[in-house]
Amino acid sequence: MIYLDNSATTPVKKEVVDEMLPYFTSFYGNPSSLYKLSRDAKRKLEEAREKVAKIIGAEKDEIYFTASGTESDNWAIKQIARANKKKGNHIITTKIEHHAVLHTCMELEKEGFEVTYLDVDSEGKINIGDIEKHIKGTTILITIMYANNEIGVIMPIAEIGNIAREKGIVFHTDAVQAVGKLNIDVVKENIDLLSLSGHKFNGPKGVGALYIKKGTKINSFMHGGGQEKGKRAGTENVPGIIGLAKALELSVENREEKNKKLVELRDYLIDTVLSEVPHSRLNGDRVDRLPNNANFCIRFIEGESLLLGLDNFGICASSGSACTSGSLDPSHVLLAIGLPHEIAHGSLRLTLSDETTKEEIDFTIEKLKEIIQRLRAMSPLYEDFMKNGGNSDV
Amino acid sequence: MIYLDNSATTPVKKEVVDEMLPYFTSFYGNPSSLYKLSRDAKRKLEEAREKVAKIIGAEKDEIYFTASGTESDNWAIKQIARANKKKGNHIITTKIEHHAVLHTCMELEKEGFEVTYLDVDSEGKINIGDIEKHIKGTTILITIMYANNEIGVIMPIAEIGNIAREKGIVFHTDAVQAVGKLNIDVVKENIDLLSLSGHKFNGPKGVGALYIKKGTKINSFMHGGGQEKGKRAGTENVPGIIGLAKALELSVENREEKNKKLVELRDYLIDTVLSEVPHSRLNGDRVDRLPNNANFCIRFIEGESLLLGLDNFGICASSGSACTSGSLDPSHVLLAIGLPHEIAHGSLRLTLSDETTKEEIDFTIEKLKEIIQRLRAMSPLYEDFMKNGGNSDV
Amino acid sequence: MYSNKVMDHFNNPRNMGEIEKADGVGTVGNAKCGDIMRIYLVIEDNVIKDVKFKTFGCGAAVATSSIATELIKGKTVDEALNVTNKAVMEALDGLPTAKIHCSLLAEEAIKAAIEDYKNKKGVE
Amino acid sequence: MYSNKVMDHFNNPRNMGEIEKADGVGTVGNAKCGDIMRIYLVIEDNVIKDVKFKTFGCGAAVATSSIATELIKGKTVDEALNVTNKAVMEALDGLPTAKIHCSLLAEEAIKAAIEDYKNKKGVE
Ligand SMILES: Cc1ncc(COP(=O)(O)O)c(C=O)c1O
Ligand SMILES: Cc1ncc(COP(=O)(O)O)c(C=O)c1O
Repeated sequence: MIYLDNSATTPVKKEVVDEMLPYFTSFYGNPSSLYKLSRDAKRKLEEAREKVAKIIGAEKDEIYFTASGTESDNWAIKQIARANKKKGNHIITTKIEHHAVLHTCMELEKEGFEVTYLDVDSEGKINIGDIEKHIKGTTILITIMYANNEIGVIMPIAEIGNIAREKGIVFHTDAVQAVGKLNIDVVKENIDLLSLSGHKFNGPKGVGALYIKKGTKINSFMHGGGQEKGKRAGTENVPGIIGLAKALELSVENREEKNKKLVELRDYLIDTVLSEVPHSRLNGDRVDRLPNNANFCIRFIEGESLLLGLDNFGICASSGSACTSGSLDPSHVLLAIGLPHEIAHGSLRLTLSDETTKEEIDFTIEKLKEIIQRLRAMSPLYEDFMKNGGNSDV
Repeated sequence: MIYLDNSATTPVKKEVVDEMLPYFTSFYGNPSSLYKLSRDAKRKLEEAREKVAKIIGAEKDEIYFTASGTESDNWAIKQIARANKKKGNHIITTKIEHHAVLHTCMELEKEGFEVTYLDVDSEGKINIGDIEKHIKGTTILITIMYANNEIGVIMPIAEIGNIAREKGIVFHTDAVQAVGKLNIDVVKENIDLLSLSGHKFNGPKGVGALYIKKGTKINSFMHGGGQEKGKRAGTENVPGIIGLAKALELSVENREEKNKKLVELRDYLIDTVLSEVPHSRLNGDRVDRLPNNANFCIRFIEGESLLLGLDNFGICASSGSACTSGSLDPSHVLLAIGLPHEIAHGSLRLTLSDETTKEEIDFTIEKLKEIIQRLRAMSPLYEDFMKNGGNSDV
Repeated sequence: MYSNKVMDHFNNPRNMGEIEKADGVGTVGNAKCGDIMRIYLVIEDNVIKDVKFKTFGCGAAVATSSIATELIKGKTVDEALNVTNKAVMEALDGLPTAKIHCSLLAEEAIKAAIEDYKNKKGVE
Repeated sequence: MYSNKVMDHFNNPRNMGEIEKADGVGTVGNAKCGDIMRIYLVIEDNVIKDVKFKTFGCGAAVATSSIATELIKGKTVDEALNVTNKAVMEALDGLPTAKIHCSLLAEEAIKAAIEDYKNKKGVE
């Protein structure tokens, strides 16, 4: 099997599982309890908090563990908005956020909040000037992702943070795809809230975190017991949290070196596909791009067929975000960068890990070409295109 | 170590961990993805849903996985209330609910909902007539726990369900302490929503479920991707869910037999403590009681000291709910059954598992008596009591 | 998610291709929605002697086109008109709910090709 | 959560007990809040010759009472009056935030016992 869907989820590293295991069966105490069994769990929990904090430049007690990137996004956006309702009702975000942000914003619209969804250009980039233009007296929150999950584009977070801080507006970033891969410093980048999710960096599924800068006015989202300093109720997922922290620690070890290798392999993949597959294009900015993301549109064929073809050879890939599969509409991200529907349907995302090899990439490209040829031979769109002289290109 | 805090949390059974393990490292696919790796995860996920459904008498697609009992409670209560706001704003609950229910209800009061907190009697039981008395035209939700986490009292759920159904009011029950231990049938008992949590029945922490009867009008709580039929966004905690289902399956195996043994041991514990520790009393109804719960008040001493003393001998116990430790107020449950503060401070909860042995109970009682003696010798309250002739009893 | 039958037809589509001088050609669907089906028919004595298809679309779209060509090959035009999307689905051992529209598309493609044949015949 | 020092004083409380004919007895706290401390003093020539305590309360309450008796034993009354809750906490290598009130209680118990002594002396 060749796993090239590391932005959808990642395997949990063996070292991570080993670190978690004792907390299922041996040190299983409820961290809120008093006895030694629980104090051991509690200590490890706080160590995990410290590790996570350090890696993003935060303080230990600014980290709150949640159950997913989605929960972190929901908490941050809904409860900042509701807590600051008296100050204003306007939120700024972009058109290419993950659904965890977009659908949450739409939900807030039903409650009377006003949301500006910023456009992006054909490379997926926002115009910084646009943010300033849309800020008004009622703007209480800017939520813009650190890096996009589909087309890999990295946003100018420090610049956005600067503007937000200057204007006194709370700034949240969904960094689910960035944490572990990019060097993040919440202080230098003026980030007030940041979402992350364990399963995106070889940690377990079902555990995430929200960084909340000290002093930020936010409501609780989960009410109940006094866990997480009374801000997020629910018995702590001790093994999950330990796993998340361990995985994050591993992911930043030799990060530069790993990223250098990743970028090389990614660029090799991109260059080869673009040169060897006719009528293909790269989606997302070529430079401000996650080191492991390649996203193409392959004209005249449809993404799901391509994925099924690849699956026949044990190659795992995706077409748009894993979350959007199952929907009939093509990805909102690809539409936002201006692709027509029929071209957006033919998108292919390959996301690498630092264990991906050149051999795997070569095999994938070889199979990709075969499958594309087969599907194009079957495609009435390709037939029409060729009959018309084959010269309108993307 | 002697673990007698099984209502706070439980160890994950080895068979459960074994079932989960492959889904961390081998079958790690995102269930929303298309390829075989993910289809395998998805299939197992749906099997888990089916298992859980069957055990509580529900249909497979009435089960939604969440990240905790707390999340299930928050979702059920907040989003039933908000979805039915136009019908009315009145909620009925009891004074002895878990904080996940109580604090959620209090939060709703801030939004303009009106909440009736029903009294309980000295045994922790509600008066069914009270519910009927408090129902009015605006009542949209009754939320009453299946069994209490502190004093173990079991509520007359079928009777409550009957009333709710008759009056057309949605009925939610927090069954976090009951699931796995008691025989639950959501259809026969007319339950519309039911919360459960994996770590209470030897499953993992950080995973729970909410049963929502088909056709119930409820809003989503977590917005984002289309997981859980679009009702609860977030990448599914596949290993956690698999673990929850496996643990639940194990917990109902030979349940009657296990419960019979548990009740015997529990009663032995209760009888021995009550007869051998002067000035002790049992909290909670003696009959309608969880098979594994014993909860005492030991006069003239304070609970934390007692726990520290037991911890010195490796005995894990609690005083009030694990979640309420850290708070300075004595348990709201003990106050609700009418205990004065100073007596409520001296509570001790011992919750057994089917692996608890008579030897462990005997050892615990022996140490308990020593510690109580030591603490009473240190207690100015006991000094005063003895000087006054030692004859006002609980 | 897909039955083995669907995957078989996706991987080994029957009657895939183009017929240069077809008696009827029908194209349905819309690239915007991600599915286009085209069916080519050769009809002699009111009987479908040959049929080919081309499809742009998901696995289900390919498989429904493929099975549809099998279902109508050798049938009379009237019999072919009676092939419903339900028959297409049954022949594939079912489809996921989200993919039922593909079977409808296959039914429509057959009808469109036959209509084209009838129009052309009418003109002759 | 508790330092080793706290646990040591909880497990081996110093000067625990009662003094039948104490020169001063102070009781502070409230059973409602879960802590009561009582300190017995024997005072000669303005020096605390003996001290005992009884406490109903949590681990921190027991430990702060215990350490407080150590801190004042042999001290003059005035020196004892200067023992602050901070000193009590430091002597225990710190306390969890939620337990700081116990150290205050210990300070108050000392003061109450000395006040009782002064009152009694005044009356004599
Ligand atoms: C009755 C009851 N409800 C809810 C909860 C909360 O469940 P969880 O710990 O999974 O958040 C608990 C346990 O803590 C409980 O005992
Ligand atoms: C950018 C982004 N935000 C949020 C999420 C949601 O995170 P989770 O899957 O942990 O709910 C994802 C992944 O699915 C993501 O890629």
